[in-house]
Amino acid sequence: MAQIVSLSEAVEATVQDGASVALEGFTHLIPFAAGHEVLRQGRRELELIRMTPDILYDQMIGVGAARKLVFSYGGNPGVGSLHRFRDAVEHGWPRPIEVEEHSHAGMANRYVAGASRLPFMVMRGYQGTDLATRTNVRTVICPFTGEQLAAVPALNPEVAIVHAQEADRDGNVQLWGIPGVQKEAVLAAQRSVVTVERIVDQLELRPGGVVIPGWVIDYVAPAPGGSLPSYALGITERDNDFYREWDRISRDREHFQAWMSEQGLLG
Amino acid sequence: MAQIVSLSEAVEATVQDGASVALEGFTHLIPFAAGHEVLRQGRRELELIRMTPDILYDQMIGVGAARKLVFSYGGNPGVGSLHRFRDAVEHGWPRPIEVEEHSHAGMANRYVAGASRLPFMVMRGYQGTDLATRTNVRTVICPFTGEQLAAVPALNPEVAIVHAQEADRDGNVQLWGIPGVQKEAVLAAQRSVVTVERIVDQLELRPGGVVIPGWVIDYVAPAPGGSLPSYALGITERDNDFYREWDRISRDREHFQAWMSEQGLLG
Amino acid sequence: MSVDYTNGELQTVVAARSLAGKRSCFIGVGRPSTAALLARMVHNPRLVLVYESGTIGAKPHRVPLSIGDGELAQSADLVVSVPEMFNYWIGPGRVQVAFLGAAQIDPHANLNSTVIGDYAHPRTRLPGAGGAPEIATGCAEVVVIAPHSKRTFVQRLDFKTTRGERTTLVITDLGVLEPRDGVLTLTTVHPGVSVDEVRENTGFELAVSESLKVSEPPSTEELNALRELVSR
Amino acid sequence: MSVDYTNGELQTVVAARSLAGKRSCFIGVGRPSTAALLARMVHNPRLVLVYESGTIGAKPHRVPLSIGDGELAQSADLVVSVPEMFNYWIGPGRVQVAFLGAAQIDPHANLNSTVIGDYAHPRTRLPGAGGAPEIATGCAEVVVIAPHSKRTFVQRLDFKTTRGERTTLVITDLGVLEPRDGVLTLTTVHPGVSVDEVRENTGFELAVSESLKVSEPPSTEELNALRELVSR
Repeated sequence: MAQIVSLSEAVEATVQDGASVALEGFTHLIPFAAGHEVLRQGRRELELIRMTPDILYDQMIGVGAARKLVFSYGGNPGVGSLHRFRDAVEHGWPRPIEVEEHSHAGMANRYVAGASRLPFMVMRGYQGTDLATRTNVRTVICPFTGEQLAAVPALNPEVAIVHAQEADRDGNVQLWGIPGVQKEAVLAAQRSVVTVERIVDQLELRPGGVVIPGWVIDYVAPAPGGSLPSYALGITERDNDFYREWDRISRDREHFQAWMSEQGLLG
Repeated sequence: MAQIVSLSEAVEATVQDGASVALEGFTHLIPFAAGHEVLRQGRRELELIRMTPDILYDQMIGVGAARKLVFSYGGNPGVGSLHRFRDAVEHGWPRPIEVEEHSHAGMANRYVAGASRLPFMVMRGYQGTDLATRTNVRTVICPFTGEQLAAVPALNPEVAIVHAQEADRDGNVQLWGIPGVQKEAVLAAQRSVVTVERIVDQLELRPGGVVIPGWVIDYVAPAPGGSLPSYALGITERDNDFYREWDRISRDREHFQAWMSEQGLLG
Repeated sequence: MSVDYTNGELQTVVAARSLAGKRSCFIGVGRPSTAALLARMVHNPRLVLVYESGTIGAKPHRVPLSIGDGELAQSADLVVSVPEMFNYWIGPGRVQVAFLGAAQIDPHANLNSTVIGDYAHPRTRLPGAGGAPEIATGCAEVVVIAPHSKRTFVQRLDFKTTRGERTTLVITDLGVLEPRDGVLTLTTVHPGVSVDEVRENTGFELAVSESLKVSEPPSTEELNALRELVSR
Repeated sequence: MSVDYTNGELQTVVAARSLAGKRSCFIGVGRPSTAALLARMVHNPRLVLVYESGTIGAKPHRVPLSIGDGELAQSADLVVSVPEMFNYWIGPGRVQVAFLGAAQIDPHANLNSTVIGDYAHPRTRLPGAGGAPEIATGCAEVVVIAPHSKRTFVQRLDFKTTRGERTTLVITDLGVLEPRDGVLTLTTVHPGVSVDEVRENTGFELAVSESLKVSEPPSTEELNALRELVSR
């Protein structure tokens, strides 16, 4: 049963140095507040997992918190590069980072396998591309048709952190809008934290609402505005200007460090 | 793009003698009106596919419309046996019927494979049971862990027929309440029919609403009350008395035939 | 205080008691449903009820006739598709206890719900597997609820539908059996039931616990709640 | 009547025209999104727009900055999870046309969006595969929209991210290439663009169609709609 605690308690209870951590949210409901709390607590050597690294992981990589990145698309959507991610991969600054990359379909199915507690999932993909030789994918033969398919290994992060619009006092969570892989991430992880815009007396099921019952969540933490500059549909608006602004902030190492320091995110 | 037509036109255009037909609806939204129309049109030699055969398939089997039944649970839920199904299997009356049975998990994953257009799906199951030796299931070895898992073959019926609460004039469908495997059945089938309680100008997304866009459906046909004695949540009520009454009607061959004849369902 | 009750009522009450302190329970229709609803009324108001129709956290007021009754969907915390139910919830073992029934049960708690007689030419065609095989290997604890008769408790199943390894309790109208070294063993009899009576109604050689207990009769609270529930 | 326009505008207009008569299109952000919205305004109001964020049948009023903008979810016919998007919609080929971009494209329309330089020590780390590999093998027709330069059109990719077999059109700011016997061949140039200019900006030996066409310049309607759309 989910405990409702403060964000700092939730992060302290779940994220240790060296942990594999998935902060998910596919272009929506990105758990910025939780990621920033991980940085404030000074966590290092993390294996960061996320389909779409986005600004949050650029920040976490830029301060050197990550040992490894598991992902499928590392760009600033609609803007361009993630400069801190590039700097880490291209120049090892502030530290070298190991990358394990997949396609979106591969990552999504890795989460499906994880949520199902199956060791792998079957899909069509990877074959005939250089990805197949560079990442953790194998093949499996269909025992009915003989077709060779891709097998992707289950992803079971030690910690999954997602953001949602609301939870009730028992820790039952509801999110709506683009649902991404958040449910799968929570169900695949060994421990989970959901940050929410608000705690309500009773969840009222919404159109498109995805409910995650409190008894499969470890911690629920209120974090109003906790997905900004991403957004929580119906509550906050995506700060597109900041996404553009990040390109300027992050391009230069010193400028980036000054900005992160100002925000108290250097850990 | 779905054509909106009458029920008889939809059935005539899709269900031929000998076809494999899945009429789905997991204890809710069972497409009785469509199944009865199949009988009125006199279709025979059908391969009937359905997780939970229920009264509708008891009727279709009882008049001899089915050559084969693919299923996972053939009972009258909460009441007892499906007597016509039993009579067909036990005594070959009115004709012998071939059965291919699975577990619910197996059937559900066969539909998932079908909807994904993959040749099979992986799951844990069947091993150590007699089902494994009696049905169409094979094994696959996880290329990462070496674990042996069950592989179930894709189910791609020639026709899927489901019932939903409403459609708009473009044939976009919405159903809510227990969603079963209806979406998977429609996406897995070669041709699909959705019968609906009503046609509305505009779908208004509901809590728990499952939308199937008209462009993956072939025919939408109005059939108000079309899932009775099953039900359409929010519109009709399950006729539990009839489910109990069916036990009496179906127990005896002649009584059954008289009842079906009265209903004009002897084809 | 003594209260009159049937052994069927006691069977339901004993099944309900087994859910005290449990987090979640997977149930089908009939007596298992009644027992689980009774558990929520008397022993465990926070028990999460899961039906294979996809309703998780259902809170029905009446005992449902089918696992797809509208009230289950309307009162549930969430309603999921059947593939999601088996792949994300049952398979990974998120549901703690499962209540199952069966037409036949063997000394190792394996179950038959497929056929009586030969598979190709069955004497009685039963409904089939349904969700049972994966529920019985997915849930941590399986409780079988069955009538106690020689027809049900057999040395050898006509068809092995469902594996018995996870079965922790078999609750009948005569008593309770539990696995001891993998063999179902009578550990409890209902008040007024003799071991001989159980033996006569068991189709395999009955193992009996050395510390055989007698079930606590239904309390007034349990019986009143049960009867009120059934009358709804 | 002659209207002033940029070749970038014409590229968008030509991409929009390619969606006339199509049922559904998978799009990313940037020029593909603009082209698809323009197609819905001018050529094909019923075109179903699909974004990998899970929004199917999105009808955005403005060109979205990201594929996850709120307006996409709010205007969609349905919104699905990412696993469902790839497993039930993209993989089975339910979406007819895909618009893709790339940093490098080879003569067989294979794409690189992973790295420039060596994989282990890249000169430029690009965003990576995203949805492209499975979109490019799932959709029946793939349209690549790319700037025409020697850096983009290369003989040999630094990394093969995405396979080119299903590519039907490559639309650039200089013209259009189509596969002929599996090799990208210049079939159309934009008005005022010479074959030599295209050749100079192509990093592999350029095949040119014997029946080379010239693109129709944007109509007033197309150009007005495009400029109005971009100004929203």
